[in-house]
Amino acid sequence: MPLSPEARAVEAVLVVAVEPVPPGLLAELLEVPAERIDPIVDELIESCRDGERGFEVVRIAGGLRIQTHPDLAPYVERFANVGVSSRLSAAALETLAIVAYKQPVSRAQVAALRGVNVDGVVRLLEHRGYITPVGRAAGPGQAVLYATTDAFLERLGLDRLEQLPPVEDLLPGPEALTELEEQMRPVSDA
Amino acid sequence: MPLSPEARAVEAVLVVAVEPVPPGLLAELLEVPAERIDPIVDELIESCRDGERGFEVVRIAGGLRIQTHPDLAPYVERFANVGVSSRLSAAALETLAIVAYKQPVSRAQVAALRGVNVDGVVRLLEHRGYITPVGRAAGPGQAVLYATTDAFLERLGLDRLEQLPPVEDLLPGPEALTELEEQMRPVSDA
Amino acid sequence: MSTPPYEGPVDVLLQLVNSHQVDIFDVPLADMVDAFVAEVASWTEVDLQVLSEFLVVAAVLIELKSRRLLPGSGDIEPDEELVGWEERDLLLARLLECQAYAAAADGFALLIEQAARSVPRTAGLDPDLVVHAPDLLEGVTPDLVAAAFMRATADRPAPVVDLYHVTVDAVTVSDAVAELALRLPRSGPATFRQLTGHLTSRIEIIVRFLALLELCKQGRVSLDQGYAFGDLAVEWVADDSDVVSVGIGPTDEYEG
Repeated sequence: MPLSPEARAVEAVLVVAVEPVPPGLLAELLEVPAERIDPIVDELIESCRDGERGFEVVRIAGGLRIQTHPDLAPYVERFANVGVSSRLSAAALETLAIVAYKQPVSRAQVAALRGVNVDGVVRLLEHRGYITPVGRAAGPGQAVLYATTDAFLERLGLDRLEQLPPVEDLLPGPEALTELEEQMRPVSDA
Repeated sequence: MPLSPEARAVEAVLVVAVEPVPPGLLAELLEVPAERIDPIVDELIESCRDGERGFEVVRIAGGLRIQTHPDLAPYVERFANVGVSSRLSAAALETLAIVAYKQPVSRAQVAALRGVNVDGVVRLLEHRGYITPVGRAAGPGQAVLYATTDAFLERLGLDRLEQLPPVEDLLPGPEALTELEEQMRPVSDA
Repeated sequence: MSTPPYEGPVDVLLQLVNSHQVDIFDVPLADMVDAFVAEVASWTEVDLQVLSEFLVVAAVLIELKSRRLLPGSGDIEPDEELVGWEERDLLLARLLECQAYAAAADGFALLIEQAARSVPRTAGLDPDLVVHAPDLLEGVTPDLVAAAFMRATADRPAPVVDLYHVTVDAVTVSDAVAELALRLPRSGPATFRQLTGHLTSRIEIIVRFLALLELCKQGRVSLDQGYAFGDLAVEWVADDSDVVSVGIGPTDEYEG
């Protein structure tokens, strides 16, 4: 049986969410009264109960999230081991390096530098304990700031962060950024 | 109708994947022969077709991934600060098209076609990960040759490069050719 | 109505060709210059690159046009006429190709727009899932981290001698001169068609032709054309002893 339009919208939001999504935010997004959310969520939870799908929707930490169904854990674990491979990809290593040298730094700042979305990689690095949130940026959005962990230093055989090899700061200056922006300018007739 | 155990396992893996998962890896994880994967994937794709769910499963850049259903874009956009993908300028798109169809191709070859210097645009496209150096031309100068990447396929929502329309289809028809030729013919008494 | 942004001289030509039945060699140069000047007037900063590219295209057009307008077109050397044809063919091919890629670019924009309506899941592993994965940092040294940082942040490549403008498969006139200087004394009189029959690319034929002109200028070969557009008779007239010392002066390299 197809989901209701509201349940589909909630599911879509959960698919892209990285953290559990509070019901209040869902009500806001769907523009429905807060008390309407619970039945919608129930419908969604019901639709993937009893092993109908590979994932389930759960209420957790005051929010909602999608997670793999427990009975499929062996596949997921095998994937985590094979799929992620035993080494970091060049992209992941670059993200880690940026965090190491620029910490504390937000995901958005890393993404701006690398020019791609880094949410998945940051999560992987955080999950493996190489980086950790250390606070929030001042200003609007209050982005989470990340820094490397002791485990990271330990694995690299370092005592202190200062022992990382010095690098010349090659970050493009403001004028280069402006140039990039220029090139990324949308076409005028949009 | 509940999914088959195999389709559930594939779905669980896709839920935790951060980039498209190649079918070969899925076969490995499920310990089934590679040729068994396609029907399993088809079953999964079918189960969320026709707006039954908030997401869809698609074949993209040679792998499989879960993504939000396009008709729910308004909710998703409102929720997620989607990526850092600003629009590409007309110049960037045209350069990308030339690289896509002529790859591997050097900057000089692209510049010769477009009639303008393309260094900045090529750098931008490379920075965004849509094109990448794949080697050097034989002969003097050993120009760097560029080709498109999986990120390019993902951005365009394509599974394989072969899904691009053949360039012959894009050429103006014979009547346009004749017309152009007419225009370029010197006066008859020359 | 909005005018499309100026994307370079080739686009200007394309727009002109597409907009009307404009004879490309009858392009109203004044209109073109006006359009360009209007474009320049809207700039906040002067882009020398675009300016010089425009000058190049304008110069080519003026040359082609003046060649047509000047009286006594009979005075034009037949070989120059030939070169003119080559230019037209190349320009035509290039315009067509540009049209195809412009169409492809429009298609790309559409695909990107459609694809952007779906957002992939990138949440990654469930946070409380216990994964006994091997240490991802195995084999990673501090130096590798530093190198990765340099890689990630080095947007501008270090200044190096950039050779990209050297064309991949350039055929040189001096090569052709050397080859002809070896072949002609042995083969005896030959025609241009015989000398170029085995060549497939247009640029090779043109280069061969320029090489013959070069040799003619140096007095090593005689060229004779019985009638307009007739085949060119080529004969080696220099002493054979010259052959070993083909010291050809500075010759140009042509991009193919």
